Amino acid sequence: MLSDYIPIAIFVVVATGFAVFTLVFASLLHSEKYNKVKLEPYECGIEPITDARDRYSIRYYLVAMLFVIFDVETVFMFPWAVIFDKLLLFGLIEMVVFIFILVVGYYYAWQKGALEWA
Amino acid sequence: METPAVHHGAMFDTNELVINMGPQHPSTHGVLRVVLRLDGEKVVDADVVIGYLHRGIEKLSENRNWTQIILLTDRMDYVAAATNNVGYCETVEKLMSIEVPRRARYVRTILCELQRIASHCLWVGTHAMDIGAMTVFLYAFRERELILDLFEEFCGARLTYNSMRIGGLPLDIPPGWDKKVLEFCMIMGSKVDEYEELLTHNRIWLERTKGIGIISGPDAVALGLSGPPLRGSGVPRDIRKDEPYAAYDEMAFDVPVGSAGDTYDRYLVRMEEFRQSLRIIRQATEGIPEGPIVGKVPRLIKPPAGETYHAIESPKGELGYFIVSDGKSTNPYRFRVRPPSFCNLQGLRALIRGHLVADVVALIGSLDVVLGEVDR
Amino acid sequence: MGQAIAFYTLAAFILGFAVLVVSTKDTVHSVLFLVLDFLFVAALYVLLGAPFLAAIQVLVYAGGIVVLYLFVVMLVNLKRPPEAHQDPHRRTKLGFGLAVAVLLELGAIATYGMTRTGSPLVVPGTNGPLPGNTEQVGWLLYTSYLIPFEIASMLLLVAMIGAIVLAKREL
Amino acid sequence: MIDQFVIPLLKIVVVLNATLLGVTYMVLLERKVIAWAQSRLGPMRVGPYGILQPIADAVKLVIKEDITPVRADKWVFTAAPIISMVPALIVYAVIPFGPTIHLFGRPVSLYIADVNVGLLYIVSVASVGVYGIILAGYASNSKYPLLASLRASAQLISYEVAVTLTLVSVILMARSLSMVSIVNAQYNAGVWFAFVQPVAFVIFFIGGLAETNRAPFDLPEAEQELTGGFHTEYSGMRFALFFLAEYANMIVVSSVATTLFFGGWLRPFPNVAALHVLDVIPSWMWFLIKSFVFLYIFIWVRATLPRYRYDQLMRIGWKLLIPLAIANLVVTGIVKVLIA
Amino acid sequence: MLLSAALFIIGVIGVMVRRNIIIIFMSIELILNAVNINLVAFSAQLQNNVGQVFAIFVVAVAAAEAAVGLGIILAFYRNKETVNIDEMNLMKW
Repeated sequence: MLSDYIPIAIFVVVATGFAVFTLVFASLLHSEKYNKVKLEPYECGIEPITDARDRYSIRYYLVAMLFVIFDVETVFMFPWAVIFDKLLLFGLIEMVVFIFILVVGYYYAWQKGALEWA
Repeated sequence: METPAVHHGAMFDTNELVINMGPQHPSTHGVLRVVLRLDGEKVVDADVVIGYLHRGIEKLSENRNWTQIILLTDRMDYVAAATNNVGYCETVEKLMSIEVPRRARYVRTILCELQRIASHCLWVGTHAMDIGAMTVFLYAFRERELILDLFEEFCGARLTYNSMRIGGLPLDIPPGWDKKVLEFCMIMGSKVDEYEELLTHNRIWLERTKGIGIISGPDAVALGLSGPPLRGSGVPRDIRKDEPYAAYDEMAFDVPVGSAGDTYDRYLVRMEEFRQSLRIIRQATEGIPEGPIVGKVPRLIKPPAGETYHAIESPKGELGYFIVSDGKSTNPYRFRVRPPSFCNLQGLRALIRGHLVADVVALIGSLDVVLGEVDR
Repeated sequence: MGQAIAFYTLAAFILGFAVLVVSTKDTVHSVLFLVLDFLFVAALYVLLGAPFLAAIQVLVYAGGIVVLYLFVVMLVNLKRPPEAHQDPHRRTKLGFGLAVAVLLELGAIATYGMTRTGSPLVVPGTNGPLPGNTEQVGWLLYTSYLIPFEIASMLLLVAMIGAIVLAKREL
Repeated sequence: MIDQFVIPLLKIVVVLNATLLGVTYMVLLERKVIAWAQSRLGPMRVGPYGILQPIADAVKLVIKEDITPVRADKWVFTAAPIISMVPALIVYAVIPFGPTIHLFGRPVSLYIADVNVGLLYIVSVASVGVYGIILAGYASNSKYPLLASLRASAQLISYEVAVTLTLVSVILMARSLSMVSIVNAQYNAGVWFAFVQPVAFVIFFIGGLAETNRAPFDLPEAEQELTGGFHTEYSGMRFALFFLAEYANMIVVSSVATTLFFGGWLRPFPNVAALHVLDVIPSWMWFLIKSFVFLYIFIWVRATLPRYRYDQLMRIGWKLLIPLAIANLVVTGIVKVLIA
Repeated sequence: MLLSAALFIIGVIGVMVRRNIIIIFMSIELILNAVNINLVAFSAQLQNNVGQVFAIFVVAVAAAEAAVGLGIILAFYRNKETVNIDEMNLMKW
């Protein structure tokens, strides 16, 4: 049971080690001839006029928020799907009610234009 | 002016972000700089900044003799150099009232139309590339290569041809060249279908171009647009038909016009122009008359005092030359070009307002500007 | 033994990152530490025999909620550091008092819990014959805890609507 | 001890190397296939037919100057590619390349781990990968990357919803979250799930294209609009890590599509005994062949289609794929109840 | 258990000490996580999965809380241009 996860743990360590190693390895080899202009952030050859970390559209937040909600809802569905054979009709009704409530919210978001992007 | 549709988005926060697109940007077709004011991804307003490729061709021309200027005009619209040469030479011929022999006019027509196809090839490739279809780009360049080969055989150069002389042509067409041109017409016809197959009915392409950057006919006229952007809006203005030059009065061809005035219509107009150009080239090549290639031109070109304006239909639109001669010196007193790209670029700000960042590149592409011509 | 080592290592990481979350000046770094913290908590869940919950922890917390945080941090672009000026009127003392009280309570629970270790409480019927953690959790969720489950969906609906309303410019 | 640590470690090393090799040659393959599609030759200079090109690329990326922009958040800037890379690699832990086989008289399973939350593990690990992109954009402190990273992360999470919802209907069929059990369920059912769940497969594949930022959904790195996307400011090895992560993710999507919808390591018609000549090809080869087909489609699509615009992309995700996924889920449930 | 308590305390301290409301929210997430660890630990100790079920509910609640809470932060930020908790005295807007 738990031993199933040991390989995963090893893999995480190996993968991270690999990523870090390549960066360190490359940093030992590559050349460094910097100058001020080269280190400027790219903005099509123009000196940046405003700070990049300016404010961005709130729609990104809305998308992320909807994602979190949907994510949680999907998480509830996973165990349901696994044991569906034992629940059958009862389970189906449960989930239809659940999805219906979700769809109400989805419809609201759609109506309010939270899904629009232009 | 067309106001962009107001979406639900207007309810949400509007924080503007100023971002420079260009001069060093992969898809501003050169060194165009567009300063975008964005709300999220939507363009609230834009400033078009030009001048990064200014070489002072107009001023330089005042210190060159009349023949040397042909060489300078090559460098304006560098993807359609022959057209520039024709426009300039015809203006001077008009100023000096020189009769150009028919054979020379036919060859000029062929060169102009080959050039139009080459320019449109470059346009369709880059325009498709802007919208993310990378394959069309290489297909179009493959065919453009054939045209460049033809030009190379004709005048030895592949980009800046210097292929005209005042009063006619510098040299006659090489033997067998006309056959090769006809052969090219055969190949090109099917290749245009190939491009259309990849794009015209592609749903993503339709979604990306239909209804994007709509400009009505009267608006397009008011903004001074010309060429395909004007015809895409339904105005059937084509100098080849309206004020024929070279041998266009002897050619049968149609002027395609759009209806909606959106990016897709401009695309369709140009695609149809491919076919019409091929039609013209075929007629001209088959009916090419015998005769001299240069008219009666004095040894020292010195037009009489006066001024004239002459325009031709370049691949991009109305290419006009305004030349003043003082009648005393061997160079023009004033030399002024009305480049189609420059005037078409006027429309950009009106077009992109209210659209998304991704549409900006599509719209720059649909205007088909060449910065060498804009900045001169 | 191996489990104990793993547990204490993970615990050390969790606490370390938690401290970093609270103490880091840069909000984005703080969010980053929060993600790492959550990932280690997920590892801890696996250790405690709750792999399903661990996956949820990663999926919802690390992959969802924290992305939301990150977006908000980027949206509100902190031009002036919020810690700049102090307000003497904050009722920190009361807060610490509360914290201590909660700590005591937790300590009591913990001690209680430890005294009970000897007799694992097996509620009959809940650990049905189902194999696998997901199945067991699912079974419980969709039989005994049906009402909370549906209420949770209502809660999420309300949250969604609330967030949309809040995010709009004109309230 | 050996079973618990050494063998997994060996398998990990093998898988890691295979992945890296796969990724590098994937890049070459992509360049070649696209070149052929465009009537070009593609890389031809390094080695015969350019087969050593990936090595040259790797050497170049390693010795290339690595620039950190002045106003960047230095630590996050370095951490972002690592955060992007690690999830892309560790997903391979649960992908079954084949069943248990006997090697040197010892049963060896051709997967690193078979955990009973396998599918959920993939989804959740993949969801962590989004940080790499957001943080890359944030840390660069440059407008194009920042805009692109916000775009990218919104895109990734949007399509993740659709993909995850779709997976639920697959689980309904397989009754398990374990990848190995899902393949076995297809063996028992005698049919690949792609034929039972075509809608789910289509949604998954479109979502997969979007999740890996591939054409026609390659907006986050839309060269023509946002220059280089979120890795505009990256160069050298840090850029290489992003690149590796992206291609590794492509392979993951192909493998998962193979496992979930095309029977994983099973040969075609696994239950028809008459076709057992197909067993000549070992099971892991079947897996690789099927995955390769998907990778080829990825490349093919890229060479063919233009790119969607951002709002269209979000509209497809939220207004088309998600309702479709929900409907598919409900229909699957109803059908299952009716059958039972 | 001790771990959970310690995490809880760090969370509480975070709420108390920091003035950046986003960090305060993150501290609240830490507290919720502490609760979850507790639930899971008990569930493991008592061989009973109910704790895990409740932990899932806690996750759902956390998601809802984050969505609405951050929505409030955004609304607040738009009005006051700050994320300092001390300036958030609701009645005086």
